[in-house]
Amino acid sequence: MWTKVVTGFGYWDVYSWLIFLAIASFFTLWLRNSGRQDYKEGTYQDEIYFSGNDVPEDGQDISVPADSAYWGFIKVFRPYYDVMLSVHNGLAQDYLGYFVLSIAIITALIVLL
Amino acid sequence: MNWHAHLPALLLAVPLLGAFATPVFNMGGKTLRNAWFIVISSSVFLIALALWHQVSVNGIQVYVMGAEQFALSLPSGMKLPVRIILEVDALSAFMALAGSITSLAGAWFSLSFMDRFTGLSRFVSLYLLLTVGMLGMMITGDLFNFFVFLEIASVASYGLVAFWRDRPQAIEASFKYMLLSQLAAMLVLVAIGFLYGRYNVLNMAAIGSLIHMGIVEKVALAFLISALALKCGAFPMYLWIPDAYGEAPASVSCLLVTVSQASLYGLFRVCFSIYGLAMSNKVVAWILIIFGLLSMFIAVSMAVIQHEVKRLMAYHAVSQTGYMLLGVGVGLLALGNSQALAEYGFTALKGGVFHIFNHAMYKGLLFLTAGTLYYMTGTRDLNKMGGLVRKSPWTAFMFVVAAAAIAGLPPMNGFASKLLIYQSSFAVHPLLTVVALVTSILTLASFVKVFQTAFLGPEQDRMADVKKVPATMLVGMGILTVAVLLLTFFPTWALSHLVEPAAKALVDQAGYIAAIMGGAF
Amino acid sequence: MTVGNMPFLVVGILFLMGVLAILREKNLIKIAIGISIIESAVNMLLITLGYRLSGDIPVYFLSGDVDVMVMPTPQALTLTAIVIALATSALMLSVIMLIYKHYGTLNVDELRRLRG
Amino acid sequence: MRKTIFIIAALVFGGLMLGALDSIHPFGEPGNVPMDEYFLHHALEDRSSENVVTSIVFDYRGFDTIGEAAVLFTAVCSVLALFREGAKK
Repeated sequence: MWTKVVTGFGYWDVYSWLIFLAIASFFTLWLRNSGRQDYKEGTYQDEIYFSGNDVPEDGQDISVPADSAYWGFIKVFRPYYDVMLSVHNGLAQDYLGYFVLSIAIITALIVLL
Repeated sequence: MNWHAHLPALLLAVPLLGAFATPVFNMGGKTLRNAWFIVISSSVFLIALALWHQVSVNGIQVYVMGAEQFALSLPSGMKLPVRIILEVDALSAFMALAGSITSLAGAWFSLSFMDRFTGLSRFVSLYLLLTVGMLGMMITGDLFNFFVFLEIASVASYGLVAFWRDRPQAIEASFKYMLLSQLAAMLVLVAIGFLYGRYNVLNMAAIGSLIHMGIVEKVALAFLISALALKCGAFPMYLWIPDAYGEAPASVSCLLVTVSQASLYGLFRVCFSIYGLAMSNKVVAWILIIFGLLSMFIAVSMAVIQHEVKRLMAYHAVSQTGYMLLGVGVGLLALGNSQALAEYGFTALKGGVFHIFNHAMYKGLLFLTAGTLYYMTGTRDLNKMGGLVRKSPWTAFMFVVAAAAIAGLPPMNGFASKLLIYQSSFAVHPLLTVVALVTSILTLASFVKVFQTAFLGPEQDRMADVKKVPATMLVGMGILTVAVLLLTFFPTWALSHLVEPAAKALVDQAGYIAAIMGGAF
Repeated sequence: MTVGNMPFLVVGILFLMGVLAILREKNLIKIAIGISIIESAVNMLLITLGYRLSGDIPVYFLSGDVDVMVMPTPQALTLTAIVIALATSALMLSVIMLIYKHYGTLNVDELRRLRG
Repeated sequence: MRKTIFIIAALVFGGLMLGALDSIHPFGEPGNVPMDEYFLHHALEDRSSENVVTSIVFDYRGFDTIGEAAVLFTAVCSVLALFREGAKK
């Protein structure tokens, strides 16, 4: 009763989610533990497989930078982002202009309707 | 003498004293100044807690500044209040509680975070003044006084955004913020002048009891809405927010989130308590809903492509403000129609108000973790980070908690408030819910990106000698993490004790007015 | 001769002039002057709101025998608003000085390091 | 193009504002003003001040004056913080 959220259309309970998370983590740990028994730490089994190439010393060379994340998403929505970047163009007077424009629109809507 | 009655005045007097006395304590050296900072911030938190308790037990608290009796709102022979009155209802107390928690967390965080910079006496003064301005906006009952506190908060935040004055970007952000914010403040003052010219009172409750719509009132309403929407960040006017939040020191960004919510509170006060039922058509409600949807979606889509961590989070601050505007807009749509209010309007209001508290906690926490990343690596660029979970597992844990909460993953508190907003806005139009859900997905996407690039990944050589995270910074983040987790595990308690009284206070215009006007109304 | 509502309209036009100044001028100092014009317009609005025809100064020993005094509240509000405007102008000019130091220019269009 | 839209918006905004300003009340005839009449009639006996504005600034609305002082203090602090001494960083 301390954890139930009633929305007026139904309800939702924190405990059920916590129980679900507990079961899920139990299964995850069980699966992890039932892995291969012949694994030994500190042998060749620890080495990273990097498509047969030499693994770079520095982790920086094999990590994906933030700019590359969601490359496809941004590529698809390029036209949308072109418009948006032209709005966020860093000109202080444009920012003021958008403010004045929205004041004018809000005032006109409220007064005329 | 009952000291409980003086809590509203103490809530403003203590941080004001703290700010004015900081230069004196600064002479005693660093330790004394830090102790003073923490003592004042903690006392503000305790006073806000006591005030919230007092309000939830005894109802609306009224404090008349300078009268013979501090509860005498109407002088003898007068039907209207003449003095400045602090009026604390459940919503004000709720907001003040949220504000004081973030202020305390930011204060703890600042102790080591700001340690390597000069001018810290000024920093502490400005930080406390920002707190004063925020709390004053939340508890004042007088329109001109609201403007004065708005200006205190604005001027303090101009100084704090430009605090790292050797970075050109910080100065630029401060200037842009100042330009927009001054125009907005002057619009607020013009609107106050209009209402004063019509009714010859400055008290919010008194104006609420007298108001009837004409062209002057409509224009004043439009000016107040657009100016306060600029200060809290709604779509075409939020453009200063990524600059200012991104360039301010992290603990200041954490507090600035709540300061902009004080403007949001002012917006709600204007719409519900001053205009309320007098505003018969639904234009304002739809304006709030459409602002909410636009700022929600556009800000989050801009956040996905950012690579500077604090700028990304600042865009999310705008996007989450959209949820509050949506929730409260739907509530405003149902105002005056008791069936619609019972069916979905009140749920939407509860969602919007609960989201304010949740947002203050988890967004503050996210800004503090971003500050920790900056402290450790000396950069804010996500392209230059990686593998930091090995260096500071606690920061990573708190980041995950906050990111799960902001993305609305069940069972976090963000999900509880978003669920209330989804279900009630669905009753108005399914499209509103669709936009809100898409926004939630994009929020999760961008935080997965931050977590993956900053914390995960192989160990990197350039991250070998990062700074250790000091204990006081962990304490600052820990306060907000505990708040997020408490709200997560006891949502029913939070809804029935914190949120529901606040949402009821919002729709109870008659109660707000009667607390000041008494029988005269 | 009657003035009608001219004082109110003059205030409105002054406000509009300030808004146009901050939208059109490129020099940062001129933009700061535009903000100052807006602030003056608002102060004048408050003062004109408080005027009553043939009203006298709201100080008893200076006002003579007239019944009508002008309204005192707007004057008090204006005193506060002037000090606030002064404080923000001072801060804005200081920030402009720092901008000149960092960017070497007073052109508002060159403040574009933060975008996107 | 963009500039033109902004100027037109500013003119629309100014026009609406002028319309509202025109209908507040006729200039010089504010009608019934209970709060200001209260100040004018009670300032002398309540506050022993010949100057009504003084009694408002420092008594009836004295809290605004504290706020005003705080704004001034804030601005001074900000300017001192911006022009503080100290090494680059």
